[in-house]
Amino acid sequence: MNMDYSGHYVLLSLVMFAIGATGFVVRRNAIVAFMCLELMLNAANIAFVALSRRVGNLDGEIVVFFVMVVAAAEAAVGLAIILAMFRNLESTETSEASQLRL
Amino acid sequence: MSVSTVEQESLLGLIPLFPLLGAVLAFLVGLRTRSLAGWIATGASVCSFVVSVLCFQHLRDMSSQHELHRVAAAGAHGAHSVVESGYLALESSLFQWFAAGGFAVDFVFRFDTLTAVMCLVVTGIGSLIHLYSIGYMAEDNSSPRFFSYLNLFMFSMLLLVLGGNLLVLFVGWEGVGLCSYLLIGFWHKNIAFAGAGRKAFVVNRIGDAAFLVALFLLIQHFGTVDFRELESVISLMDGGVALLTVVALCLFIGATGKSAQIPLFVWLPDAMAGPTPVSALIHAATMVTAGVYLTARMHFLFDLAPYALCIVVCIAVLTAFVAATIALVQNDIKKVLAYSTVSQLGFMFVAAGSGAYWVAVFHLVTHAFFKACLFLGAGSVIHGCHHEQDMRKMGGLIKYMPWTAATYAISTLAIAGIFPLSGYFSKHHIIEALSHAGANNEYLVDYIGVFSTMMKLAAIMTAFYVTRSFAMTFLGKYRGHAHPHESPASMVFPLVVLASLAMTGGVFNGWISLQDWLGHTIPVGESHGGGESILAALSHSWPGFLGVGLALIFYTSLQEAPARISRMIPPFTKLLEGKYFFDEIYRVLFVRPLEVIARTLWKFVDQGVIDGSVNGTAAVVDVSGEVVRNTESGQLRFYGLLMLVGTVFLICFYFAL
Amino acid sequence: MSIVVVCLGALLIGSALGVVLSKNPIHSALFLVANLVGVACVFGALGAHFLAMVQIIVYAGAIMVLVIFVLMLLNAKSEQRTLGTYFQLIGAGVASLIFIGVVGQEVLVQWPVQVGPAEALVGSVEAVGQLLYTEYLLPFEAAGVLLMAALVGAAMLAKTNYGKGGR
Amino acid sequence: MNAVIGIFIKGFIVQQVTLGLASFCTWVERKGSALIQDRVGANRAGTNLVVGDLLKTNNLFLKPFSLAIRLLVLAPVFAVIRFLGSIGVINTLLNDALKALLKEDFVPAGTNVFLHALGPFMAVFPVFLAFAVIPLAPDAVIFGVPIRFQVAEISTGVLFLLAMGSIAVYGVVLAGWTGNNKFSLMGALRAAAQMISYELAMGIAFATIVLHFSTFDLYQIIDAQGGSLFNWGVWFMFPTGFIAFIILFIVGMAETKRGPFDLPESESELVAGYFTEYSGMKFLLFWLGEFAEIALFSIVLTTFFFGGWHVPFVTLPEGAWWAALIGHGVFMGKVLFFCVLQITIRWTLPRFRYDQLMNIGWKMLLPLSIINLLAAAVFKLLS
Repeated sequence: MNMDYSGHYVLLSLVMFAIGATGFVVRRNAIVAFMCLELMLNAANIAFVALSRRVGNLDGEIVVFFVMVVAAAEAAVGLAIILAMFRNLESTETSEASQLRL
Repeated sequence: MSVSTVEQESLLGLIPLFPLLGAVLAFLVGLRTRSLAGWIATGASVCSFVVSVLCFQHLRDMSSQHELHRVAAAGAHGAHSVVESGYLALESSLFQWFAAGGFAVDFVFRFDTLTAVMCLVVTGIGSLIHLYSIGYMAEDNSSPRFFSYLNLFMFSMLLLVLGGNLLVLFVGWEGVGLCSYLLIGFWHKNIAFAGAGRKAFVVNRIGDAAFLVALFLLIQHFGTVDFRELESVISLMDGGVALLTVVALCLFIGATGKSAQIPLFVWLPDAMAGPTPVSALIHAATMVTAGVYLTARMHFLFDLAPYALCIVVCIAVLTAFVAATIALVQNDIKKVLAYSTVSQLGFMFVAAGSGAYWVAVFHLVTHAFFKACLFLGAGSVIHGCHHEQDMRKMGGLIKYMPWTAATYAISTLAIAGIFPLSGYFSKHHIIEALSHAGANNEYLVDYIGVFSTMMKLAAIMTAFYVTRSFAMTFLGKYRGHAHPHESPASMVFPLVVLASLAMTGGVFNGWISLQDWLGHTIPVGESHGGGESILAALSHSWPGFLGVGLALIFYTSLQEAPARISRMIPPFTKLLEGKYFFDEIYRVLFVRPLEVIARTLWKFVDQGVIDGSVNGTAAVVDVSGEVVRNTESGQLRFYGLLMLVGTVFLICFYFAL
Repeated sequence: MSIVVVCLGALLIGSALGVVLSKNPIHSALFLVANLVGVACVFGALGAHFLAMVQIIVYAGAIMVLVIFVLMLLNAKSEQRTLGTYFQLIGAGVASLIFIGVVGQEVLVQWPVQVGPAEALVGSVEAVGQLLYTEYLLPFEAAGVLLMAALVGAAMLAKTNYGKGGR
Repeated sequence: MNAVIGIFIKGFIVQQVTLGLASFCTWVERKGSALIQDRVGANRAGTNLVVGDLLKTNNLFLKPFSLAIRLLVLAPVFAVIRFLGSIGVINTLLNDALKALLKEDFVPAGTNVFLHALGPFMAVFPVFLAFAVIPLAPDAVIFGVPIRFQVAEISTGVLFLLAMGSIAVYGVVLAGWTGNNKFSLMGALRAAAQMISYELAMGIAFATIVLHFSTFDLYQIIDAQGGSLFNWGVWFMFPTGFIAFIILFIVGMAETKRGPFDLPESESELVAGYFTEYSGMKFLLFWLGEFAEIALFSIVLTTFFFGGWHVPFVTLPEGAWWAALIGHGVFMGKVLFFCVLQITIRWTLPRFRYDQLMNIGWKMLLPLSIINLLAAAVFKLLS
């Protein structure tokens, strides 16, 4: 019960990160890309917490906390941008928004 | 025992400031009311003159104090002990101009006795010529521009003479060059006139280049450009004559450019394209004497380079002689005066080269009076004859413009060197100085005889051609078709003033001793002025009488004689009329090759190599941009892929290490 | 390996794949919610209870609700072709596999030695709060400013007449 | 292993309590609304047989029973049934459930069946899960075993409540989206916006309470309120505790999407809002979830502000089983009071407009709760 599984969790986070990254590259929908981004962030968070366990201090958890803050800010702004993009382009496909303007 | 006294005087800055303000104001106000421009410019000039006089008075006071001191000292040391006159100056250091390492240059004005003379001449004659110009330029639509340039010239010239170091002087030097260019080409719509301006500028640049070389050499070897410091450093120097000679020669080349000596004199006759007041102010009275001033200013350097002095004298004598011969056959009234100026500048350099710098300055002053008067007189004639400059279409004008004729006659006598008039004193001193020159210059000893003869011939020719021009213009019958008239009072007044100055300029050698005055600044040797009897003086002015007499005979009674004489010696005539073919020789020797070189550089180096490399760079950037821009597709997913691949690559790289 | 690790691993990887592979964005979002809850469970299993709660409140409760809200608002349709070009798929896949391989191997080989006692570390609210308000006070405040900026920015962006002079 | 079994037992008990509370709320909803609206309300289910009928009848079903049995056994039973039926209990507990179970489970065309079923599940699941951290009675020792009447003894109970509250949105959202219907979607959008908006004030009110008690543990929070009436949370650092109570009370009604805040299911605009396309048992689950939520909020209010199981001025002996029973009774009594209060308000007040709803959430409750938190912090600092 008290086994240390942090190594496994780090490997898990690696796989999750890879899936998220691939998804970001592959998917066309901006919102899905955004969600893949969240996947990557969470993978990183898992690694942080696991390593924090392993190393034996709380700094990793603090970083996770800040990552969440940033993710929240990113969600607010990102979704607003996607909304604006949809209003102007009638689409949420990233390939449509290739002009750096709306 | 030398006592140098330098006082601070804040008024100095005002002297060049007034013309600068005047230049700006004249132009701006002139845009609105054209007629005001001249008066503003004249006012600025007069203000400058007044301030100069105030400073001069200050210096006078210092001088008399000094004199008392000197007399007391002399008394203390016994009656015959020679006490050198100490250096006197007013100084005003405006700001530190720049400092690079240990080399710092202040923007400093210094008003010593030499500068005082130059200042008074520049501002005084400048003011008169400004006044004259109001009348002369009344009909010209762009007269505000003219007056603006004229005031700018005054500013530059004052900078030149007031500058306490070579760099400030150089700024003024270039400034007057620029103004000269602007004013020669004042009627720039005439291509020939604009070309004359360009020629003056380019020829001057050759001299300026040499000047710059001298400047750099001085900075490199002495680390200063201040005249006082240079003087003290150089006077303490052992040996180094070669260096000093090189520097002196470079400075002299600069001076030949500015002061129109052989070989760089060719621009001055062409410079007559400018308005006549410009010729009077710039190309007779002031700017062209800058070279003489520079030589006098750097006397401590020339004194230590006798070989350079020898060359100066050679060139000067040659110039004086050659220019005088050319002037004999010129028919354009201004060209006569232009060559006369070149010749007279040669006279000045002869004096300077002989070590008699004060004589050079003396002749500079008297020449400024009578040559300005002559030019203005010529201008008056041209003005009265509706812009006719050919003397063959004049004659008998004494009836129409008596004032002009009278002042022209006085100046003619003055330049001819007839005794009571100013020209005699300076010219006599020059010839005398030349004869004594061999005493302290070993290189000159052998040539003194030849040079003296040539100078006397030149003096005779001077009297001859000036009188010729007077006779052709004012005597005989009127040969033109215009309706000549006397000029307005604003033009006549300066003529009268200048004529009287030309008449009485000799007093500077009398009760006001220019020699003693300048002695505070430059070595003058033993003072022996005023020792001549009137008869001796009259006999010493024989070249003048001879030249005047011959000319009067040839051009009033024996009118066919000149033509006949010239037909008798056709090659000589041709040579003179072709002005020794200087321009043609230069064209073949310098201008053509330079044009070829320039064309080659333009076609092959500039267009081929430089433009090619620039365009090639652009083309490379263009092509690579075209290739790389494909990655900038705006596709988020592609960017993401690049980031991912890059990150993975970095990680692999990191772990592989 | 404990059952918990296996279950959580399966949940996380499965739901992550679900996010990427679902044709319908809403399904992706729901898979992501499952994934985030799974992450919260991982946090809990690792003893970071506070983070687990915050994870659910912030991610599942706020961010993902927003995402789904937006998805419903935009009425996003299923994609015709989910997986982009083969070039990107292959590139990303290969890069990801290399990433997993290289880093995973490093993790297994050079697993860091335990420095402190893991048992002493309880991710209690007090401990985290203590750190946040002392050592990490400045970043904490900065995070507040960041959130404020995001709030204003999002409000600005979401205004209907954005870019037309505003109201 | 014992621990796991214990948890299962505890979970089962809590489940029953939850369902009981939800059923009670349902009954109050039906009968109370009738009372308020001056109707009779549900009274048909049950029996109309009186004692005389029992004696007379030759009913097929009654035939086997002798008269004595009829008099001694059936009559009281029927009397009870008759009474319960007349007050609507049978109707609520039996008939409705039976009807829902037997009704056709309708799934709209073109939707994901799994997600459609997941909606009601997600509506109920977080609420039921939240009960896991509620301590329902004081600790007691039964058969020598110390027992805490709390399924999950975690130290971050308050946060857990908050987390479950935030997850509860998904049920609504899924339901609205899988309804494949404009009205459902509108209802879901409204619900999501409303719940997110009010969650902010709720979180900050929670923070105020945590500030008061300096713990996230719900048991300790209740424990701290024993003894005097003035130890109750409402009085803590007056008036911050009271203001927090008011805020939480309003937020509770908004979060349950009831009362004057029932915009997401407003029948006059959106048919039935997000659960328009549900019927049968799935519909009942929404119904159940809603009432469980009411109960949960009542519990939260009681726990935070009204001393939980504490009777004012009476100190129950620690560890006695009967004390736990009494405590639980007191707790439930308080909870029922708030349930009835909420339902009364729901049937009394008219519905807000949507902008009013948003204004209350963002412009009143949120600033008020923030100021309240600040004030509480200042008080805490000063004391």
